[in-house]
Amino acid sequence: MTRFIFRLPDIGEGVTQAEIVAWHVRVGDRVAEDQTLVDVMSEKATVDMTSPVAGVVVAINGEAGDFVPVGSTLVEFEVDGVADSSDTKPVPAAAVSPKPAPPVKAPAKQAPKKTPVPPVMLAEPESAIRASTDTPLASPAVRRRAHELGIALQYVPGSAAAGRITEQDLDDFIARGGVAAAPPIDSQGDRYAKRHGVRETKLIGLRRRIAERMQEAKRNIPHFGYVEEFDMTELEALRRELNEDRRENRPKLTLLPFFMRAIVALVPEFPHINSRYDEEPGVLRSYDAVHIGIATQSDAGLMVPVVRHCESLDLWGCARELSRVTAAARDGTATRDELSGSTITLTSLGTLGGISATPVINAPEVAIIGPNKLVDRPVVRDGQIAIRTLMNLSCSFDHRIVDGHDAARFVAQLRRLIEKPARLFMDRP
Amino acid sequence: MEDDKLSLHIPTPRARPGDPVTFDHISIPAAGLVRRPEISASEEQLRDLPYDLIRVLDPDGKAVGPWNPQLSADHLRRGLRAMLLTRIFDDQLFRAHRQGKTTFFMKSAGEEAIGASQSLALRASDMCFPTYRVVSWLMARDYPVVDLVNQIYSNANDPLKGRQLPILYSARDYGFYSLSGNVGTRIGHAVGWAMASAYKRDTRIAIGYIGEGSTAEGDFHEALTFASVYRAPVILCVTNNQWAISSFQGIAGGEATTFAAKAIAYGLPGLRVDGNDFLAVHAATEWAAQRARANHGATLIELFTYRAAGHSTSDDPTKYRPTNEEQAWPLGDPIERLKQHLLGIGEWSELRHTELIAELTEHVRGACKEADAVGTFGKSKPSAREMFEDVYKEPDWRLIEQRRELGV
Amino acid sequence: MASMNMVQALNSALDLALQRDEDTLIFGQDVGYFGGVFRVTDKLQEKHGVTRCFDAPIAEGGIIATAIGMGAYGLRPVVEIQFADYILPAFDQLVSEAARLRYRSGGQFSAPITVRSPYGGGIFGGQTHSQSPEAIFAHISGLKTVIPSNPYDAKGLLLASIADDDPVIFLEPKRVYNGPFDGYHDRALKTWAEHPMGEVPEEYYTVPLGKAAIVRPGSAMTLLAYGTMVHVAAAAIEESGIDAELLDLRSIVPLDIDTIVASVKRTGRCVIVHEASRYGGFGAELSALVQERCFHYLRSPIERVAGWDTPYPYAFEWDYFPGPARVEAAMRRTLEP
Amino acid sequence: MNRSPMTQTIKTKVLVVGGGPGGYVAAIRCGQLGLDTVLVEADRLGGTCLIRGCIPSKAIIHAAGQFESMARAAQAPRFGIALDTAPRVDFAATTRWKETIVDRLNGGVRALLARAKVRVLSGWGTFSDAKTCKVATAAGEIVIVAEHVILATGSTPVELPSLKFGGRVISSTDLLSLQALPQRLVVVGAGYIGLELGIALRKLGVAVSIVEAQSQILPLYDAKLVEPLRRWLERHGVAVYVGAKVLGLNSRGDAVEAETRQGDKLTLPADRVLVTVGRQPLTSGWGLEEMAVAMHGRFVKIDDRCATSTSNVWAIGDLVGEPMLAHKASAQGEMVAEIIAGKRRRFDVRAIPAICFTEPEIVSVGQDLDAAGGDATMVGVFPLQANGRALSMDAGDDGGFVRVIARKSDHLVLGIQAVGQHVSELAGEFATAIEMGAVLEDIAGTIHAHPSLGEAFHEAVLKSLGHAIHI
Repeated sequence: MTRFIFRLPDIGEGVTQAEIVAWHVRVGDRVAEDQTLVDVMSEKATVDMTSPVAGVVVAINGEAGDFVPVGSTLVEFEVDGVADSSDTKPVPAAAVSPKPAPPVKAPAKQAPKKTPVPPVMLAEPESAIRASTDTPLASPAVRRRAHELGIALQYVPGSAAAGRITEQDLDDFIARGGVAAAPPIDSQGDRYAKRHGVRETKLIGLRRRIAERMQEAKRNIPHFGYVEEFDMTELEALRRELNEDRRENRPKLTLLPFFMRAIVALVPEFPHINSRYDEEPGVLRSYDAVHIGIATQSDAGLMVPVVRHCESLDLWGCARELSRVTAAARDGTATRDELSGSTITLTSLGTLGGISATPVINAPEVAIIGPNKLVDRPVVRDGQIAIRTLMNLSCSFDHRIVDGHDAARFVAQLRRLIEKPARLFMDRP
Repeated sequence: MEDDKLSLHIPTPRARPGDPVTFDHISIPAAGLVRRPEISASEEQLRDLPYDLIRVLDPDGKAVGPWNPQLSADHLRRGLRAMLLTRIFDDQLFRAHRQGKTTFFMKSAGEEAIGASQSLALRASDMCFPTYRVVSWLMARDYPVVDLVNQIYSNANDPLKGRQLPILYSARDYGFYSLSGNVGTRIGHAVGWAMASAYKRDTRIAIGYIGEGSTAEGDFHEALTFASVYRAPVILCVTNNQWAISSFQGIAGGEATTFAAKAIAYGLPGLRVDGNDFLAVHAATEWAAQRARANHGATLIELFTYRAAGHSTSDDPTKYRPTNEEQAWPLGDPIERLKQHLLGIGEWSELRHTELIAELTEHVRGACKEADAVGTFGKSKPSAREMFEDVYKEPDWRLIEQRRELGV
Repeated sequence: MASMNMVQALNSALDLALQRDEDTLIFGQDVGYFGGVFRVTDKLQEKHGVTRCFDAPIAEGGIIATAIGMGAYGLRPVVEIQFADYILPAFDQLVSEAARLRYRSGGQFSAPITVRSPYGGGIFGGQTHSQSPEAIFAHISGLKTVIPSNPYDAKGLLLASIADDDPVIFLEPKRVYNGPFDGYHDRALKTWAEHPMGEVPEEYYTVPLGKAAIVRPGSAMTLLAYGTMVHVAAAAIEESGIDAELLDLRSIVPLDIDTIVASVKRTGRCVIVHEASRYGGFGAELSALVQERCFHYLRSPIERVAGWDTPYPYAFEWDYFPGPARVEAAMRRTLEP
Repeated sequence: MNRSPMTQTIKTKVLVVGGGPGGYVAAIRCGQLGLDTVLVEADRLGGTCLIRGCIPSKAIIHAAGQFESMARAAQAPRFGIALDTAPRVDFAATTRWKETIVDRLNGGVRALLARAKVRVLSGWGTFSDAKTCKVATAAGEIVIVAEHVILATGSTPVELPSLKFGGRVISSTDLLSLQALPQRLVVVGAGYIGLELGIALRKLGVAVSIVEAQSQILPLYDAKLVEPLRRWLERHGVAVYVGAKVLGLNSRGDAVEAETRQGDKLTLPADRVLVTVGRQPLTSGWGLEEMAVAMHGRFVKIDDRCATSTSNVWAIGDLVGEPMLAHKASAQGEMVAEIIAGKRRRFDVRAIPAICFTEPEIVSVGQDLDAAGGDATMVGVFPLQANGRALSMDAGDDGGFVRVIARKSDHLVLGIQAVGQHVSELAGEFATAIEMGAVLEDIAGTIHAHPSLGEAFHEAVLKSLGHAIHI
């Protein structure tokens, strides 16, 4: 005599459970094959369950009105001879709750959680330290361990003869977080020993695009550099004051918004500077709108997000847009058109500043304006020595479009506005 | 109702669960009254037939009237056997679903006479384009029952290699075209097949089936157009079993006219036949077949019957019609009526009937045991490589790559 | 708030839609007295009247054609196609008429219809009860295609679709009608009662079309999924221990491209999961969009996990249905150096 | 594929097909790792190597060597030892002795598999899909359904269309079970198998001649390495015809006809014709075409983990490509077992040693002169005649030597070869040196026992560094 378990079969179309309507057998009854055992009702239909085997009922699961999940035991039989149970789904016998019950909370058996395999070492290989052609030398044991840890030996410096990688080399590599060390100092601590490491880094992605654009600009545009000293004392005072009592939704003012407003003010007088030069057809497009590119350093490299229509933004508007586009550039959410279409570019290294620079024009524009760092220095003002806040402005112009005299006049006008910021807020500066 | 305001008519059946059952709105003429025209009669002369109801067996089971096909007792007994085998098979496999041996099954309870009689009325080489309640066609042609069960279990010996839903058989050598779950889409294939036969100056004809609900599909009307235009040698049958899952035949246009009458619009003869009368169905089919073979083109036959059970294992008819409606169907049970006729002409006996039932029950149970041994659903299935075969004649690189990715 | 499965949530949405707007009506095969083969229109005819929710002939082309006619008149019909596999006879009406009516009539006519249909596999439906035709509709300009993965979204998205003035194909993953399904078919079946998205407000609310949901924030990679695959992907992430971000697209037209691009730019890796067969599936469009907009941020090829390119094979359901194991394998492939 | 209900079906984690050195090692390692494993082998456990290849041929070669030294002692005393009568050989008894060794090892393999709880099925397996294999066993048909399949069906001798096997024309398998020595043997194909067996039979007194299509015997080795062997053949009257194309048997069927490159015809009378022109992977007759596995020419295509194109179907040994060596198959088998058990492994070896048990023996590991002879390398050669141990074994006079090749830039050892009696046992040290990535200074810095043949390797290295002691 063997035991046969009859489970509530999957009666189709994703039905998860059924309610027992009426039993037609009791424990101890001998039933013939195909004899009706029980009526069950799902949301769809009332269905009579018939016995798949001939045998004696030894156990029944659930009374009328109970909800029984699909796959759980319904009836257990003692059958003569071998009969494998009708398990179509090896599902644990679910708890049966008395009537009337909301849909049965089948015990979400916590699947034995696979211990998460230690994520493969995501050592972002900075660079291979040997030519890709010659395979790294290591003993079978070292090679096996490295492979298990997902480390490509190509990036592991070998200290032994012929660059062979020892167990220690591998341990050091892992200890350093899977990053190739600075050129390995010779073991005797001799700082002047010759160093052999060569690191190859393929220019890809954003790095490659920056390289191409810079090369194109340098090759095609005859740069004319012009540096002028600006007295920023008055402007700095105004900036500090505006920042102190600014409304809380307004961003902190830096120098650049003032330059943006100054450029907007001068564009009508110098339209050819706010333009883009299309080389093939030899056409200069001058724009009424002033879209100022802001050179921004992101971890992937230099990006130039654009504040569009600066003519339509007041000082605070320029400041707000400036911080928005530069942040978007840094965290990679800047859209395609937020990164293109500038008519003139502002580039500032902020506090790093330097005393002067030769900025590369953001082709196909024709001018780039580069404020350097502020520094307090003694100067002669009206015959007296005075401590003033001074700043150099390094600009580059495309000499095909902007003559030297033009450039000098533009920078002089710029200086007049920046040194007397009040003029910035008048209609006709 | 404001007189000038419009209103939307939504057809509803005479009786819903809990209502008393009545079919007196259906006019049932006595057997033998409908005339049997010449097979070459032109369609204009036949325009009364679509509204009539051809019946041969009278209430006592006597064969009366001009449509009596004068069939031999052996032929009738083969029909009875096929119908009984179908019903016993249906009940056995319906229970198998309740025991988890398959996920889906459909009975043809009440409609066994249609497939059985038409299968025996036509030739072995004719091709039938069935719906999913015409399995009696195969039973009448002694298709191996074990292969039906293997297909229902989708086990390792499933002739359709586990790819098709249970009961959606295909058996070309038995003149049984491949079934699928879409409804109405294959009646056009029957017309096409018949046109091909005519094109090749062959002698084989086709018979296509469609449920009354599915006559709403565009496919049905397009098929009738082609059958009429090209005088295709095809018999188009509407099995009007009153129900399309929970929608009664009124939702398919049955309130306004009969389904046979649709033939008139296409210049085709339309016969309306008592679908539970083995002899009437046989006679009408013979008439249509002779007409087709004589190049007089297609005939539309409405087989007026009743779907005695639910739509499928996932349907409970008591949710949308009175529980005892099937008992009240005025045209009775096809098996009982043929049995009574055979008893009447002394060619049958109650003892032989019970013996036949026992023999067929054992035959079906044996086939199920044999299929159980190979394996029921989920316990045995063909190799998963079958999933990637017969998508095209030769598998392309996508299928090869994906079969390799799955690793079978 | 009430605990509802997806069928109840959809029923609640339809009930509210009928209640709020007399120009809304429902028809389709078996949806009237019987309440629909999946019970979605249960008791609506009884509550709102026979002309507000009634049965239709088995003529999918006719159902959509008459719905368009009603829409042109000014009604807002919500029709049901009993299984997405049976929508194809209505394809001409949906593409040549519903999708193009506003465009070709200079805005004079429009078809604000909603076409609801249970779709997807996992229930041994075989070739004609398991298919996922969303890619075909995504390709048609003029149609919107919306796919909820849980009861809360199902109600909100359906009400938004009904309110939307354009024709919307609303595909309901029938495998998760009664409970979330994560692909582990041999484990005990779960119900929505124990799932946060099974808590559904009883009052009217909408979930906007074209807005993806971040089901699980993460950094290592981005998984894009919709319908049942949201739960399969979630299980794969849980199983793999990889800190992946999972987006439930919720609608594929209109598509929330901004959320997708921002996520992939941050994680640098992308795995797309859908039930439909792979070749020309909607995953191909997603892959093209991500490649075009995030190429410089991608650190490995985009992976697609989908059904095999075969008709839906009945008995091989679990060999065909993309489960957590195949999703995890694809996730691992994107991590290989 | 209709299955009669009586067929028994077994579900297993791993199914290994082929019980040769690749298959049985994989199965044992799977067992050790706790994987439920079934091994199917139609013939005897041990495969070609153990039953009809490496082992039996080494036994016959050993016996031949004994016979030859006794025969020479009977001719003239050697180291004071003389024999009155010449030795006689009953080759049937020799092959019976060889069989005892084969049976012992075959029993050993069976015991190892049992200890590793591997279920061994003897019978021919045929696949109906990538994971289902029907095995025709004595007890009836058994169907195995596996999660992982390891294919290790090995290889079979290549048959020349012009010299079909049968009757007089024999393969290496047939030769090893001959009941009597032939008078005259013609060997077609001067690869290592043809030469090993040809030389053994020559030592046993058989008249041997060799026909080779290429221009040199042992074409895979550089000429200097083969020179001592060539001289032995010459001295022992073995006729060697290189660059000669075999046409077939003559009309009477008792001689081999061939044609030299210059066009003149050869007729070589032969009681037996040993055809050893190479081996081919066994890829037909067991349902490989039902498994959707991608091929690479005549071999099964694999990646560096021995994974085929079909998920969880692995292939190892002769089936997957050259070199067709038992120890390569075993290494692959062990690795695949560990991968299936979840470890990260790949077949990343620098050196697979190869040994010819010819007279004298040849060992080669890594690159030889053909591969690495250029000016970027440095070479050191030490003749065995200057090695005490060799002389003490009367093994110094056949022109044998040990040679090391290293990279000039960093002295990395690229290749090591040796030719001479008993050098085969040096294969281990040579392989270790190359696998560990040794440089010349590593070998130079290792004390080699005296007296031993290994010292010759040490001295060869010193020679390459320019300061050998003993030459």
